[in-house]
Amino acid sequence: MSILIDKNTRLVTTGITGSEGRFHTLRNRDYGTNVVAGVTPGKGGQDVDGIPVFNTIAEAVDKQGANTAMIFVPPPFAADSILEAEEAGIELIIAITEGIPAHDELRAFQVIKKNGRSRLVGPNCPGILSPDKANVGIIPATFFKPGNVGVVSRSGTLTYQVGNELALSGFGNSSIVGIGGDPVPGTDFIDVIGLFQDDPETELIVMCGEIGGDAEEKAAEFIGEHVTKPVVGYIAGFTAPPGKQMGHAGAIVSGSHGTAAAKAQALEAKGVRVGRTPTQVAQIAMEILGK
Amino acid sequence: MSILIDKNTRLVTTGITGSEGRFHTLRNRDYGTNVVAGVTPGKGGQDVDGIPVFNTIAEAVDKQGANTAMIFVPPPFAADSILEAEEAGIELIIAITEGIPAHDELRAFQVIKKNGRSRLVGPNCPGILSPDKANVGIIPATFFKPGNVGVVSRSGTLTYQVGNELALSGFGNSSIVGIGGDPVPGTDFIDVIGLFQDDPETELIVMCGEIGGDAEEKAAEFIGEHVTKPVVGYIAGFTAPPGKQMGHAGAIVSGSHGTAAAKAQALEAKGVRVGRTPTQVAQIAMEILGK
Amino acid sequence: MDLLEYQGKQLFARHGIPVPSGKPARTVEEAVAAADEIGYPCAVKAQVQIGGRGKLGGIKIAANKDEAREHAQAILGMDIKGLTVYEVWIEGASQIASEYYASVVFDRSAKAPLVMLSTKGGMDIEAVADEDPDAIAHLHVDALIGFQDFHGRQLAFDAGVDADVVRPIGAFLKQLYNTFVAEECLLVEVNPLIITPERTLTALDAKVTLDNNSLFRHKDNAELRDLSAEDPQEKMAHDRGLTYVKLDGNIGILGNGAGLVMSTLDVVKGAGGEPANFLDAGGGSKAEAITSAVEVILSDSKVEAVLFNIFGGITRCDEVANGLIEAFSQLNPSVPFVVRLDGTNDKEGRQILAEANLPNVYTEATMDGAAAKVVELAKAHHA
Amino acid sequence: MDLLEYQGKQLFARHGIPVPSGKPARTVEEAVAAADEIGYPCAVKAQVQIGGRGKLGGIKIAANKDEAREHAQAILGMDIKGLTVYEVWIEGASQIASEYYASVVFDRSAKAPLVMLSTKGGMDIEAVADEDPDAIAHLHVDALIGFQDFHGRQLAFDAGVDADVVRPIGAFLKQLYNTFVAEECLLVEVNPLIITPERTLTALDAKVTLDNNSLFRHKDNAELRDLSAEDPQEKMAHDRGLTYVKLDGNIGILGNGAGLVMSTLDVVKGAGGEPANFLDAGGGSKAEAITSAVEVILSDSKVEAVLFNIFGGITRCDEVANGLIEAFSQLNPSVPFVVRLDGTNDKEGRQILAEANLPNVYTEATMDGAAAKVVELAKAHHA
Repeated sequence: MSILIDKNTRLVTTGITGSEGRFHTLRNRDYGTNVVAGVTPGKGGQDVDGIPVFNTIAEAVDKQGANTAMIFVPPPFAADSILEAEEAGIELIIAITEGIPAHDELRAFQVIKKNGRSRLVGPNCPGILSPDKANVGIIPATFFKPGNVGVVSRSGTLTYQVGNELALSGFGNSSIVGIGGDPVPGTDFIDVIGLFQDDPETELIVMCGEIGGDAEEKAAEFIGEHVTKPVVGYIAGFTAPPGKQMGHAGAIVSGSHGTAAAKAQALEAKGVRVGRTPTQVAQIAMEILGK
Repeated sequence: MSILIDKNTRLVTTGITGSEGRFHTLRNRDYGTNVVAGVTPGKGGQDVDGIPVFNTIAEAVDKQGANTAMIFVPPPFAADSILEAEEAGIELIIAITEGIPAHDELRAFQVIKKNGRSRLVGPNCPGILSPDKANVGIIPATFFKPGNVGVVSRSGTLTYQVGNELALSGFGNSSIVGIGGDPVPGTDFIDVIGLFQDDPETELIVMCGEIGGDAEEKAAEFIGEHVTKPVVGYIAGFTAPPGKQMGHAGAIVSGSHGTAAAKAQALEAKGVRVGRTPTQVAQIAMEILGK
Repeated sequence: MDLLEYQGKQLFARHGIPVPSGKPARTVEEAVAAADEIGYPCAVKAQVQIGGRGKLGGIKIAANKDEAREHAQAILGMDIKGLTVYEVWIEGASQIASEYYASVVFDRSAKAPLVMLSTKGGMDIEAVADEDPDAIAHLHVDALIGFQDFHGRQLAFDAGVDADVVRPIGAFLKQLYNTFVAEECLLVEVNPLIITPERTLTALDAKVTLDNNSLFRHKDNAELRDLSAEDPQEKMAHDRGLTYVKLDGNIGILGNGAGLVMSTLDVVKGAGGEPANFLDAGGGSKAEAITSAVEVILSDSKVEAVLFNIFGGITRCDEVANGLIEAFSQLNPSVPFVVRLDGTNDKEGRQILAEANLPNVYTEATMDGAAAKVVELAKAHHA
Repeated sequence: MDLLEYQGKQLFARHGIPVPSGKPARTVEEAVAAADEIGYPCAVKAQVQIGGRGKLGGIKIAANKDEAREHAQAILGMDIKGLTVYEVWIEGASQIASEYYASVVFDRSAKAPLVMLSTKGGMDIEAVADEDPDAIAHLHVDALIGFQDFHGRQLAFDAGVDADVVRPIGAFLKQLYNTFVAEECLLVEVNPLIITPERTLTALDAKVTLDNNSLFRHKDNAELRDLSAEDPQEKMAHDRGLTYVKLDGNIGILGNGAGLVMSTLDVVKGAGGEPANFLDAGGGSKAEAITSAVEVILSDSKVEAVLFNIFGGITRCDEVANGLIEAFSQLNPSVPFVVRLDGTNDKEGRQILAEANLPNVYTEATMDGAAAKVVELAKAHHA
């Protein structure tokens, strides 16, 4: 099994006629993802290498039964595209676009929460890979094979790095989920960890965090209360310079949260072993699963 | 039994230090309503004839356990007061204020719907009377006694008229609910009729409508599908001059809805007998309940 | 409050919605000066709120100054379906490639703003709605979320607009929606929304209904007036905070609360009478309001009898009685009054009336009885 | 993007938030002219984004023209905690009855704007937060609903402001929130928000952080600059679309993706090295971006070895290899490079590098191996 995407995924890409949208959509299809449509307003009726293009997402849902959307439009238009997917009834929206204004993200998140009919992953994320089933996004799939390790990460390239270390140690993956590092991610660590907990195929969960925010601290609380499967953590940024605080208000809000040390400590307090390098993560995984 | 208000009602009045707010709050208390607080910003710590006044509704909830709010503040501030009550966790908000801007009403309605924790009755309504239990609003209670007829009405004074005709015929009431005739009523006919249907004490439901909108037509549909108790209808405005349509758009939207004849017909098609005068309503009620 | 075309266009212009440049004029001289400034050809348009003014000669194109004068003379003061033209709007004549229809209306039934768009704009959009409803694209907007860019595209594609104007139409609808919200309108309607040969958009007409309850937040709008729609009696009532609609009969009606007044009209008509008006003195009517209301009712010379039907809630019957007494002392009416008082302080009210012993005032205990009595008195007075 | 005090105040003024009238100046003459125009006494305030400038002599009150000149001369060009003062802000001196604190911050954890208010304004609000957290009233705002009037009252009562300013404070917070939304800020902070002896409110300081990603919608804001904060290397990187932070070590680091770069810093440090910078070439890095990035890294003369750590997703390793080759042909670097390429088109990239046979370039298969190698090379180069 896998989480979020699999053989039932029917993908529509918004921004499919842009060069990046086209490149990665076709790569996703080559991998085996069921790409059923693309959307570019005004280009309805055209096709991209055989993939039919529509003017609206609603039309892609209506005519092609799309249930998953990959957002590849430029940042000024990305929140609009996310909301269009939401209103069209798309169940899973995966937003790759980087650089969306924070207030746009906030509004999109709140609308999705209000209506309660879609899940958003990202924005500014590499997407999701369920090896041998489907790949939606920009994760380089050749490094990964099916297996029992679920990976969730705030960072794109770091995900590949950690995933690769696991692969070199012989592990495959149930799914790899990039949740993105933007101010308002649609899906958090706890959401994905909860899905992995309920996924029968996943036997070990790897989470890759980084400095800033308190998503890792919240994940630690969640793991302590709800997760029975082993979790291995990694936090990037132990030696990074402290980020700029947003005025006194930022300091008041964040308190002692946010440093790599605080995050590692929060996770370890709930029994999560935290590797200090990607290589160590793989070593810990081997110890736990006894390979 | 009764619906919406009874001996468990713990009322807070916003705008209690205005002359109308004060007058009707004290009348409500004299009737036996459990008035626990008033709110006027800046007058916290004062009292109105022994009723403690607070600066915020949240404080009235916190200190006095208020669960029902009566909104009596002037129209420019009424939507704000409704939203304050909603955020403070008030379960039932009864807005008496007349003349609230339509867009304010729309926003307040949508917020209440989004959060799903409060019910709004009104605005621009006379309130609710559950005879011998509680009276919240401006309904002149002396005309009514407890009984088995539930009344729901869009109009204020027409409610008294119809209620009085029923009283003269010997009927008492479970509850009398004025839902108001404003563009965006918080509670519709169908909501109240549903409550009466589920109320064991109510044996007959009287609904008083008027021309305009399609609330009565929707109620007819609802009655046809969900209501087993007898319903008697009244529609004011058979001879009223046709109201001004809002442009062609208004005509397109409303179609043939909205006339008294169309409403009476819709109700009669679902087995609701519709009196042509308030006196006739009472006569039909007598025929049905066999008094 | 309904705005005149030119008031609506000026409001549109403030929000960046494209309209033809123009000027209003109340005299022929003003109209000619405006035409000169705008240039020829220009349109001279009667400013009245009624459909079909074009067919009745209320819109004319002037090719030069002489024609502008001639048209302004013809149109100013003319009668269009009972309305006198007090103002004209002079605007540059527009070239038209296509006529679309666009509107946003406060949809009470759905509790949401409804945006509509059609490529079949022009005079007969209601016929389009009847005969070819699919030709009008609809979209309800969640008021908390607002109108999104994709909504504009969706409507444009659904309506089947020309491909090259999909984005401009979407942007136009967004502006229209934002204007609807910012100005707290109940309706904004553009018919026709034209596409020029140069493929730009222009709102060639404007129909705007404002929410009277929101005017305290919109001082500029509150000062707008429509001279052609100002019936002196309705204006008098409005100035006094009363809701008054003139009807054709001879029985003056006063009640408190719109529902009760409508019910009273029905009962009077059922008793064989003809109401002369709808007058809602409102909730919490004080003595002065009642006195004012009597003055408004009696200013209609057709009135031959008056019915007061009061069921007090927030209104107190003693206040009503005192208002009636004051009205009698000021106006000394010659027609009979039937008064029915019930509700808050009804006993006090009846007592006050009994003690005042006004001439030609009859009290009745029930609404049905009061209606029967006033019909009888009106007939007697007429005879 | 963080604004200088005066830029924040000018932004506040556009939204009706009360600020002292003032003018910015970059020369002594401009400052004196501004002071003359504003009148005396006035404050001469150093425009740098760092706390404690007052204690370091960066804020002075001028009672007359001579003092204005003297203070401007002293402050312009001074160094405050490593930042050079290029601008001063001259504003009328304010009378202070009370000092409050008010802010709106984009709270990522709650996914909502957070509004805060305290009567304990002034220099040490963070100490208040630590020692007496109840002295700061908090409110998260639902972004779809917005800040309501009652929120303002609630905060004012919760913070315990003086009774006579409850409503003005509430209105001020609403303006502050609306500014936060309209300008798409990540932070607006007013400390102190003063109450004058006449009981009016004034924002005596302004701290505003804008969202760089939204600047395309805010042309005016996009043009604002903070001369004092412009490190030439960081500016060069920013102009080229790279994220660069200068550090203290001698090993230049380039990676793609912030997480991977941070991880690289950790691993290099773990191997005994000291990174000279953080440089994220971003997703989809093209050859030119890589060439630019090398130029930025080498512009730091302390760099003695460079590590490329690339794991290609949207970035293609062949592009990275070509960029590096181009950089070598342009810059002819004297320090050694360690390159680790994995991911999209990694084989092609390694092939290209092998064929180019660049001097002093070492390829490594793993991140750990690459880190060990670059540390070794840096030590050798340093020796």
